[in-house]
Amino acid sequence: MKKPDIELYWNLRNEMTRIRRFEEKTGQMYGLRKIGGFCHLYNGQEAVAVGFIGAMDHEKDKVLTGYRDHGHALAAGMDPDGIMAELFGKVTGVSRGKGGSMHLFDQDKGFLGGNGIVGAQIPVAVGVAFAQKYKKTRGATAVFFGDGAIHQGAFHEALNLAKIWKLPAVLICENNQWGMGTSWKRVSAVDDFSLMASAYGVRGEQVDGMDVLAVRDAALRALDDARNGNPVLIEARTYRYKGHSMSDPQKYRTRDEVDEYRKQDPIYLLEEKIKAANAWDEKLALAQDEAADAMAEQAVAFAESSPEPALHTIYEDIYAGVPFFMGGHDAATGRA
Amino acid sequence: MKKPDIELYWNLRNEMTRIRRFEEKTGQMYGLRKIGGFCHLYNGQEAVAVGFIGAMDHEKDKVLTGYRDHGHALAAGMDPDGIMAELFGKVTGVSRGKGGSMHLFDQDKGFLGGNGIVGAQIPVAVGVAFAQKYKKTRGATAVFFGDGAIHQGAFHEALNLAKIWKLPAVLICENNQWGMGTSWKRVSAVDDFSLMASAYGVRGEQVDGMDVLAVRDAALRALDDARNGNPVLIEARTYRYKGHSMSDPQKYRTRDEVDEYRKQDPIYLLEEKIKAANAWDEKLALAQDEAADAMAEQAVAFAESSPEPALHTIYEDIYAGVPFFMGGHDAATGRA
Amino acid sequence: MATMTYREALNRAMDEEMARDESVVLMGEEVAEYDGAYKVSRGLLAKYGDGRVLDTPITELGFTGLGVGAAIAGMRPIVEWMTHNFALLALDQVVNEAAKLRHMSGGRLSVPIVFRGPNGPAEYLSSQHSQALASYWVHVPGLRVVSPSNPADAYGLLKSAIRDNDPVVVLESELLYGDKGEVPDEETLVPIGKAAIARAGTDVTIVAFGRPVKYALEAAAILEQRGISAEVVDLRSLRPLDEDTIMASVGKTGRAVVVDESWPAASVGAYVAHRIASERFDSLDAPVEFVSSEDVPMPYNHALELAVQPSASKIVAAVLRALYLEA
Amino acid sequence: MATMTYREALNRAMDEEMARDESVVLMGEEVAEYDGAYKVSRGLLAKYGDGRVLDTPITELGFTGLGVGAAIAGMRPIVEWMTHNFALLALDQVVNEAAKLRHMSGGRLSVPIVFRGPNGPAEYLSSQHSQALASYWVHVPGLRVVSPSNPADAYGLLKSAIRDNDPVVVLESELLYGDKGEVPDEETLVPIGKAAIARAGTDVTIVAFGRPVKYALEAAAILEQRGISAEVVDLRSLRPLDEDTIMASVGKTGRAVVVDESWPAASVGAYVAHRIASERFDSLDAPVEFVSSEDVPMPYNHALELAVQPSASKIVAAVLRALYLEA
Ligand SMILES: Cc1ncc(C[n+]2csc(CCOP(=O)(O)OP(=O)(O)O)c2C)c(N)n1
Ligand SMILES: Cc1ncc(C[n+]2csc(CCOP(=O)(O)OP(=O)(O)O)c2C)c(N)n1
Ligand SMILES: [Mg+2]
Ligand SMILES: [Mg+2]
Repeated sequence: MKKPDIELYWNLRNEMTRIRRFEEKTGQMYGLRKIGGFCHLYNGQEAVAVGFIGAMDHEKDKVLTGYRDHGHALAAGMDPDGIMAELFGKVTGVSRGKGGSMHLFDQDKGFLGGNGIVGAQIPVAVGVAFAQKYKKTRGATAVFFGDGAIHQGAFHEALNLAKIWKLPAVLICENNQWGMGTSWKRVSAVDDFSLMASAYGVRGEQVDGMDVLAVRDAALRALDDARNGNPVLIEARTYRYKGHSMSDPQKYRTRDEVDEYRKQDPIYLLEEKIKAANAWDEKLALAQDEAADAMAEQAVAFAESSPEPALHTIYEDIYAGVPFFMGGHDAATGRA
Repeated sequence: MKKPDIELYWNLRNEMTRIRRFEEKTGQMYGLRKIGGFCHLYNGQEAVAVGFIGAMDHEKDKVLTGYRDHGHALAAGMDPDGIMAELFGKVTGVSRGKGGSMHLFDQDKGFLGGNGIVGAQIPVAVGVAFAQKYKKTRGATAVFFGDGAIHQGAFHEALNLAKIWKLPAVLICENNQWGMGTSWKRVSAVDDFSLMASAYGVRGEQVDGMDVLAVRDAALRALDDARNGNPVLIEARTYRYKGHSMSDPQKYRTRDEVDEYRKQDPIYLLEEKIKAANAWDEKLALAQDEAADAMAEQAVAFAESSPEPALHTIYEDIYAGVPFFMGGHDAATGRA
Repeated sequence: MATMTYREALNRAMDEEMARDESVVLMGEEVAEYDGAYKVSRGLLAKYGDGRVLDTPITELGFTGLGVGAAIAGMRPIVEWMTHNFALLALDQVVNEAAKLRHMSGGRLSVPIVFRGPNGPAEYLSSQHSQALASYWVHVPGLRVVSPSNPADAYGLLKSAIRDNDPVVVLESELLYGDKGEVPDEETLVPIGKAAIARAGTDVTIVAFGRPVKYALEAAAILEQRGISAEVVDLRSLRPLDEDTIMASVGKTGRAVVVDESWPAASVGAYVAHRIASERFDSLDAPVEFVSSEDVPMPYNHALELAVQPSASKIVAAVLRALYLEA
Repeated sequence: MATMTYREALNRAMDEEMARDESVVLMGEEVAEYDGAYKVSRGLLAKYGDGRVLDTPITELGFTGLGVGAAIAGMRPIVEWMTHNFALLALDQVVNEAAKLRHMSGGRLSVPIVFRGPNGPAEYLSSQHSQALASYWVHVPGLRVVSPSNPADAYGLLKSAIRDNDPVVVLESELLYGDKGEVPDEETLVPIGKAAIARAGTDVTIVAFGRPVKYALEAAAILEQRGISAEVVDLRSLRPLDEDTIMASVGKTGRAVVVDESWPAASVGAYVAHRIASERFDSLDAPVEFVSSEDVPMPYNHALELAVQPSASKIVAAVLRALYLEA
């Protein structure tokens, strides 16, 4: 066993804590109706985004995911203010209030969204990897999707393409065990998704998605393979604490099941490791927690104080250059 | 080794010969412009349809396939006259001249088409199997598709559904080694399609698609599994002698490659087996050939002498009962 | 007459038809154990069991195709799409299989299947989840398409759809599911292909379908204050279209406003407007007005998303234009 | 001016743009080693190599999505669909990704991609292979759609499409690929969004796009024999639509016939007819006539499939109706 890199551990703890606290604040704001629509929280799964994305090279690597995207966006280094403002629908949001919770983007951070159609991000991500290979950037692309998404044809078509064209793509199935109210076991033919890699002659690996260090190691291996033209499929076994979206009554599972998984909480597990290495520092932990809370508070303050987008912006961001539209209607009157 | 069933061998030879001669006649008729459009001949692949469909129970089993469907239709017992008339676009055709070569149907024979969208027949077939299970018919459904079709998302989604719902479906990939002008090797991540079964926890089997007896054995095993709720994926390795469709100049392969496969011709291979069993009967063989030719001639005569569909039939066969259409146009004048 | 929600009315239709006909099954994402993403299938699993109410994996193309296969093999499946937005993944199976199998087989096959789910905008969902996709289905011969605007029609049209021997696409609306209305106690089938006069009037005809019918009725109430009598035609069925009812109304009023929450180009609304302009050329007193969605993807921000959609006030403005009156 | 086929014109456009810009790549089924199912990409593999001209597996959804991803990552992919019929499988990636990524990202992403391939009927192909699907693309904000009717436009519009910073859908036609016409020797870009007057006239305006423009011109020639002067407007671009050119022509002639080889309901043609009827209400001398495909799936039999489609004689008949003349 190699010597634990304590500084790394603390960094990972910090990243996970930031996401956890951001999501808790997001939940509160949803309760206050500052945020509307579908809002999918990442609590419980932090080790996957932090472990994987933290192992990436943000100068050249790219990340795509589904609608449960706050965690990945933060892990990629996106500005929490811009994210929260987006959730509030403000014009200062990362997507100018057009996208909302499911559609966060920041190409400067290599974060290419934020997709609402289950599985659709997988071929898109493989296309990003295509461009990386074509342009010889040496970058790789990681695409995250759920246990529900793996059944989509898009997964199958994209993984085959990634393999035959030797694209630098890593497909990470975050098996949080539920696709909305459906247990993954009821809709899956296999009980280990990494097995599905063999249908495409790619390497498959299952990893404990509650263990941020394990995810990080798997990520480093997979990114290395991918950069050498060998795409990889990873199943990260994890769990979501909250409902599917904010409106989910969660009748399909028991409190006990959730509690069972909370015992393997990724932040807690990492803290135990730090303690086992005799490197626990209560003050540092507190400082991280407080900074994370302050970050979330500040994001809300920014979002609150930001202006709404002007009505005419509905005609913007549709085409490059000057907006045009078929009939030239006026939004207020419907008049041409 | 079990004792050869000589009568069966002769029956299989007869079935394969009928298809071969029918397709040769079809090719001639295409050359004479009696048939138009896309017309995909089955020459070389006869052992797959005959071996598999011949092992089915036509009282309760069902067959679906793609656009290369003449062989399967004949193997299912469809009337050659009605098929040829369909290729001629006559109203006496099995689909009243509406469907043509790619869309043969005869539900009385359990033959549910004839599909032009690559891979689309797979979920449809799994749905037919669903109905069989639901109605407890004890029937099974076989669906044929190509090496090109297996990459389609439809395959992936359908096989997963078949498995989790324990449907009586057998998926047969006829790997004739070319998807139009594309060698299967260039677009496939694995070199044995039956391996893909493992991604769905179903049994996969590769079979020599030039050996009608091997196909038949595999079919009996697979149908048995299917009837017990265990879907099966079969790869039948075969070869097509003719171009992809009638308009294919076939620059992508050499004469030599085709000749190499002709040495393993399924009819020839079976004849060798009959001979090895000392059961060759030259007269019987000749009689079969002549009957097959007569069948094809008769089909052409029927098609030739059949009437064209009347113009007003364009408004028929769209909805059950009385035809209706949105604007009530008159085909001749475009007038409402 | 019982009062029930649009959601309950759909549920009752499925319940009655499943009780009546063993060949009716329901499949889709979350329809069984979760009782439906929008609770339209509530209680059906408990009543009919998991052989007839089936949770599918998230594979729109696959399970839609599976439904088509079951239909040609003698069943009457109801396929629920969690929303029509996701049905774009299944379009091929609807357009190339369901709509064409009868035709390609020269009439040999029947495809008695219902595709249903919410269509059109809900709230705060941005562009991928807020599309009104009626045009994609109405364009295609071989399909029937209905769009109930109230609980009674939701009940009666869905029952007709399930009994129909052709594929029927049902356009529901998330924002209508909670709406209440009277539904006959006795079993009632609303025929596919017949529009309804939702409100009688004499000065102008407002043609709408689905959720915008509500706005049309609101607009008519506002217009009444100004002494303008608007007739509201609720299309109910988009394919076939009940041109007789539309033309009779416009023939009487001489003015028409068509409302469609879809984008304007290549839309159902524009088609209806064209048909009216063409058939009533000689008697129209003003151009047919068309109130559609703005020609933009739906934004997330609530004020923006409302501005994009048809509304009672946009309809009122259009009626005033049709009457050459000041706003 | 060189004379070349429509196919060669498309090929030249791709060749020039690939030579000029390294970020342009071509992918699709059979585009490389087979030189294209319809030989539109002939020679490009030999010239640009298999890194830039790529044969895909038969996975329309997958490779279309891959193209979208490459586009947001800075490339300019050309995705060839063997025909638009098969693109129904890829619709989600076009409608929900390509058309919306700029919007959902608040303008951060660009999606410079071209989707192209033959659309509309060929011959003897039955229902699944003979669909004119313009409506599906034209309906959607975020896309641009062009429909060249001749070699010069095929060349100039495809070049513009490749350079455009938004997703552009190009509707070609198998039955036009062999047509010859003059194409400028020097590099020429036909702007997206501008219609052309394909033939000037004074008595009636025929509006068409794609292959039916040929029938419109044939009809105009026949009508000339009868002393009727028809103006033919070739839309070229369907989104955006050049309403100025359409309205100017109809303003002058007072009569319009719209031709569209798609099914009538929720079609581009019906939308254009509606716009004309609405904008030229005061000056139209007759209802706008609409010649579309019959509202039926395409049959295989050749006589039937011809009867289903627009033709010069159907257009002539429609013009005569618009002029209140006997046939
Ligand atoms: C194509 C499509 N079908 C259905 C939906 C509705 N939907 C949104 S999330 C979801 C469940 C996805 O589960 P999973 O992939 O496990 O991801 P998780 O939510 O657990 O992160 C469904 C069915 C959708 N957005 N897109
Ligand atoms: C969805 C779709 N994409 C493309 C085509 C055009 N096409 C017809 S057959 C074919 C090749 C199929 O090859 P394979 O599956 O190996 O079957 P085979 O022709 O060899 O029997 C293609 C690309 C189609 N019909 N449908
Ligand atoms: Mg999940
Ligand atoms: Mg093949």
